[in-house]
Amino acid sequence: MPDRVAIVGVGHTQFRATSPGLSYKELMFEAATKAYADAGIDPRRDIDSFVCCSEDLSEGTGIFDEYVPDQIGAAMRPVHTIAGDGLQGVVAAYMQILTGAFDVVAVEAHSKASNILTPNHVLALAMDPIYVRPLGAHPHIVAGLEMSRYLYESAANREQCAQVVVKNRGNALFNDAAAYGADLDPEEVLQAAAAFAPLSRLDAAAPADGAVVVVLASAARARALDAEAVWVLGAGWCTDSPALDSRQWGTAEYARLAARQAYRLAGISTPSREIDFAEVDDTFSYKELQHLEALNLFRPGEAGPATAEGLTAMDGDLPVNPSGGSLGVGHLGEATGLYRLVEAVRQLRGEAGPHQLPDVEVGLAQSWRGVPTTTGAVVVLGKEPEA
Amino acid sequence: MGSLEHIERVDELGQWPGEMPVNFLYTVGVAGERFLRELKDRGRFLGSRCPDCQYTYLPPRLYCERCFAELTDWVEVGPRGTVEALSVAHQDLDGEPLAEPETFALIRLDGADGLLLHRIKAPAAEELELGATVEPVFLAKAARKGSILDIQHFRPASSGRR
Amino acid sequence: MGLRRVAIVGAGMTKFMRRAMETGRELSWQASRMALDSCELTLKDVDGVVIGTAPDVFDGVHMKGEYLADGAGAWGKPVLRGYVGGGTGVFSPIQGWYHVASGLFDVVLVVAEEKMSTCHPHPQGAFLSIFDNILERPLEPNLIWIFALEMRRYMAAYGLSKRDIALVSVKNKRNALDHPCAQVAENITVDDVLNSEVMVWPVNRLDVSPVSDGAAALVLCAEHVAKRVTDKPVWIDGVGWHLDSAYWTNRELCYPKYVEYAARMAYRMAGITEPRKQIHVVEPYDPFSYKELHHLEGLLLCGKGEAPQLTADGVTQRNGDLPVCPSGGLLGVGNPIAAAGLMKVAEIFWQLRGEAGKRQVPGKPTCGLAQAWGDLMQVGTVIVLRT
Amino acid sequence: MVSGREYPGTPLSDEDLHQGKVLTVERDPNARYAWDTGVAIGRFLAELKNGRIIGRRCYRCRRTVVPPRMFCEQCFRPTDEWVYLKDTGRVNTYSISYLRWDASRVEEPTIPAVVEIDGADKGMGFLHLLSEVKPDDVKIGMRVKAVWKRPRDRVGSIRDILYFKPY
Repeated sequence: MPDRVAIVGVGHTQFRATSPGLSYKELMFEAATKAYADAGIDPRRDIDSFVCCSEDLSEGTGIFDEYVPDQIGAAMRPVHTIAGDGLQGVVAAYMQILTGAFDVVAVEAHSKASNILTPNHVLALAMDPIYVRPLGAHPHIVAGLEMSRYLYESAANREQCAQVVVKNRGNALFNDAAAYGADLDPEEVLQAAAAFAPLSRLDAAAPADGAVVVVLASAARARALDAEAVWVLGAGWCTDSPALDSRQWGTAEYARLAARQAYRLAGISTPSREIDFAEVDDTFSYKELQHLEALNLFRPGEAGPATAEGLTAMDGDLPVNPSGGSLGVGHLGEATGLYRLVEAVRQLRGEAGPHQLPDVEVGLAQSWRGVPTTTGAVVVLGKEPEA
Repeated sequence: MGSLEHIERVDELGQWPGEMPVNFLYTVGVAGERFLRELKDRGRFLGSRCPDCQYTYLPPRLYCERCFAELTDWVEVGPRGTVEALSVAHQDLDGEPLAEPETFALIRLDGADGLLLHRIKAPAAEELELGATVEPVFLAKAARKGSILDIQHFRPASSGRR
Repeated sequence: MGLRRVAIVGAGMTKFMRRAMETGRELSWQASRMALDSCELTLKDVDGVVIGTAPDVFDGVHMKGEYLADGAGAWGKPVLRGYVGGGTGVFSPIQGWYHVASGLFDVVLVVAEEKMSTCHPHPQGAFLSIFDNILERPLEPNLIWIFALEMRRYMAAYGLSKRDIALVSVKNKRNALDHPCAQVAENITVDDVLNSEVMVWPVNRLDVSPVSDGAAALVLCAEHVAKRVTDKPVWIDGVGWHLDSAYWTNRELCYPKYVEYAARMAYRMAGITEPRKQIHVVEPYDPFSYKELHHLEGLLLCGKGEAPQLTADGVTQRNGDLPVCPSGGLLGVGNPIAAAGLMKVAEIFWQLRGEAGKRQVPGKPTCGLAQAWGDLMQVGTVIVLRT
Repeated sequence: MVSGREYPGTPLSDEDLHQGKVLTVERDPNARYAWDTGVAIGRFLAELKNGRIIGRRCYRCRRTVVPPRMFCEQCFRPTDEWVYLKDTGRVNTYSISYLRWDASRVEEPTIPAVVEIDGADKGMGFLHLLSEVKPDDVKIGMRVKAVWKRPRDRVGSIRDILYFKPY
């Protein structure tokens, strides 16, 4: 069992569909300023290493990692980019601290999705150039296909998926940072225009702009800092086949394997009983259900009925996405998972304000990198260093 | 926040346009050459099989992703197959509504384990279900280029033995 | 220090080529499979994977790490893609090091790939997008501008001539004649370099490494595994990386301070106090002839402005007192960006094991170093290996 | 190195690729963007349109920097005030380019340079072009002055400065 690592600071901007008054550097500076204030540290003195999460083509810059250090206090320091989701950045920081060579590591991720004029053309460049792209399909066809397979295998239905949308956009009404809170009923979701049937327009999270910074520290440093620590109990990450032809379609195999690694590190054997709430990826409504089953929080086929019964609502047995999720907050690109981690930290600190859950001790944050990937990460957090 | 000054009037907001100023030319690779030439020249599907993992890749691969063996066992699969997932696209890449919705499917060709993504055209595509049997419609031989688009689309299989 | 020891036990690479028939995934598999075969391990033995690959605009694939994952052996495994521009190739084993040193992984496959030939009409076009999108791209800079600007500054600071610098190309291209994977090995003279076409003065065609396709891979493992699989482990004793400010036009370009900081970090970890005495063979990054000299100075292997004299005196020849780029380097073997950096680490691995064949440096070296550099003349990555 | 082993990889010639000897797929990425210029660069561009170069000053480290930014990368704090700079400066370094951005060749070379701007701290410059000077006559440390587009042609761009020339 490795030593514990703590989250000692979190900061983020508001999330909105556009952010026209600020450059990406200025967004990052705001999130970093808040996170370092939260941790009570000076990055020029106290942070040993920095991890930024980005993909070049999401930024429109050939080697984007060039442009990250200055606005997060990282110029002339050990800095590296993870071309991945913010939670993958967190595991990179976690490992660095576990080596014993680093005490404090900061992780940054952001979204300037509004600056991409041809987002689906860009996303199509992530599809196989020989066998998939020539078909000319919108990349979200992958989600439509996966949803059809998931509904077929799990016996979940579109109504249950619509209830995920209603719940998450409703939860977002109580999260000031969220971009897309709305008061909907399931019928309105079901009647939304078909996009990639069975997926409707309202089944998909809309993108939003914003930046997130998180500070991690070794146990010794966390105790020395005047910050309220939340502990990383376990972390896991995994990739299934990147190719459409040989991946698992009905189940989220990457999430199952990532959770298995995280639970093993956290010493969790019955996640549905030991985890009090979860922030899971809901880039598409059905993904929340599929992910809950892969995370072993519900048995296969049970996440849909459980959602319909309200078990995943704010006042349910296992609240899921009290933040509003990506459907309610907005999809934050590579910052999506990192913001979920921030939300889990806030809940465990009792600082979630109007969407605070009562009596929570252990929370889970999970990410998926979106279509067409099969990559995801899981971090289990707790109030105390021992699970 | 963070900074000491901000833009306070919308007429001071600015954007700067740009693009990725390149084009791409991809080789189809060692396994792709064999697969696409067979498609072009003979209208046949070749998969590559890993005997240890008992898995037949389609499109074929040079290596087994599960055990890293080099795959040298090429097997003919299809042309018929089973629909394993279905989706109807209503938007194009620009997010604009398609005049005619298009049906896409993941198809498991008979004898393969891997799934092929392609278009389905059928008189009543909305009535198609998972598990349906489909068959490819190829371009005329002279028009084929050694591309996945040498298959125009799949369609529900005419009755008869698979 | 108490850090967990990490060994390199296997290495593999493809030929470096101007244009490869293989897809990037196939190249990755070829190098990875060779690396595993070289230490008689199989994919089953691998717990985690690190992918190093530089800009997505070369391969023409968005989220390139995802695309390459199965070829890199990541099916169903934890995989991260780290990214520091041209520094990526040496950073990827550093990232592998923190995976194993953290205690979470016992065997990690490190894979680097680049397929630049995909980019048309010329890969240099992709480099336009690495410049500041608002203040520099409108000036339509060519990549070589910034190196010419840096080279000019370096020459001016120390009164160097192009002749002093051309010796590096002559040496490395000749060394590469003994490398079976080399793309541009040849026997040339200083006058050949000076008479080759001027690209951006003071940079001539033969001062520059080529555009390449290729892949390389290493197998890293924990001490207890290393002792089981080989009697010749090579230990990663020091790692360092630093990223300087993105505002490159505000920095003194004549000296790579970020390389010095990265080197000092690695030397501290490895207990190196007198690098010139304690290090026996080095592979500094040489995408341009002057960069080898620049980097030898940044690595504190000689004084500022002294590397040209070292070169003129033959000290850096393969049979010299401090062999530099015995592989043939990027100038001779080729420059598939990330793969070229990892090739340098593989070369030190082979040199320390006495397995470098015709390229073997005399004197049974026991300590070597590889270094890479990248971004806007901004990042240094350094790894110190010992037998 | 495992001696005698055949290294993998199948090299192709340019003809193999372009004359159909191997199969290929083409793609125009159509990856287009519009970046928010934000506070610092937005103001910088607006001032260029006015024919002025503006920087930003940090009260803690007392540096005046250009290009301007709203944060100080040395101190990690907000920068404090705008400072108008001169449109003159010194050549920090330069080169002579026979290549366009896409690697095609030009007959008449261009002269890219880093120009340190008067009024900013030492070493603070930006990338631009030199002209009205023979390439062989350029020297590091040479004094130069911006040559601006006519006011009505300026759009708020780094190219509102045509180039710098000796003065």
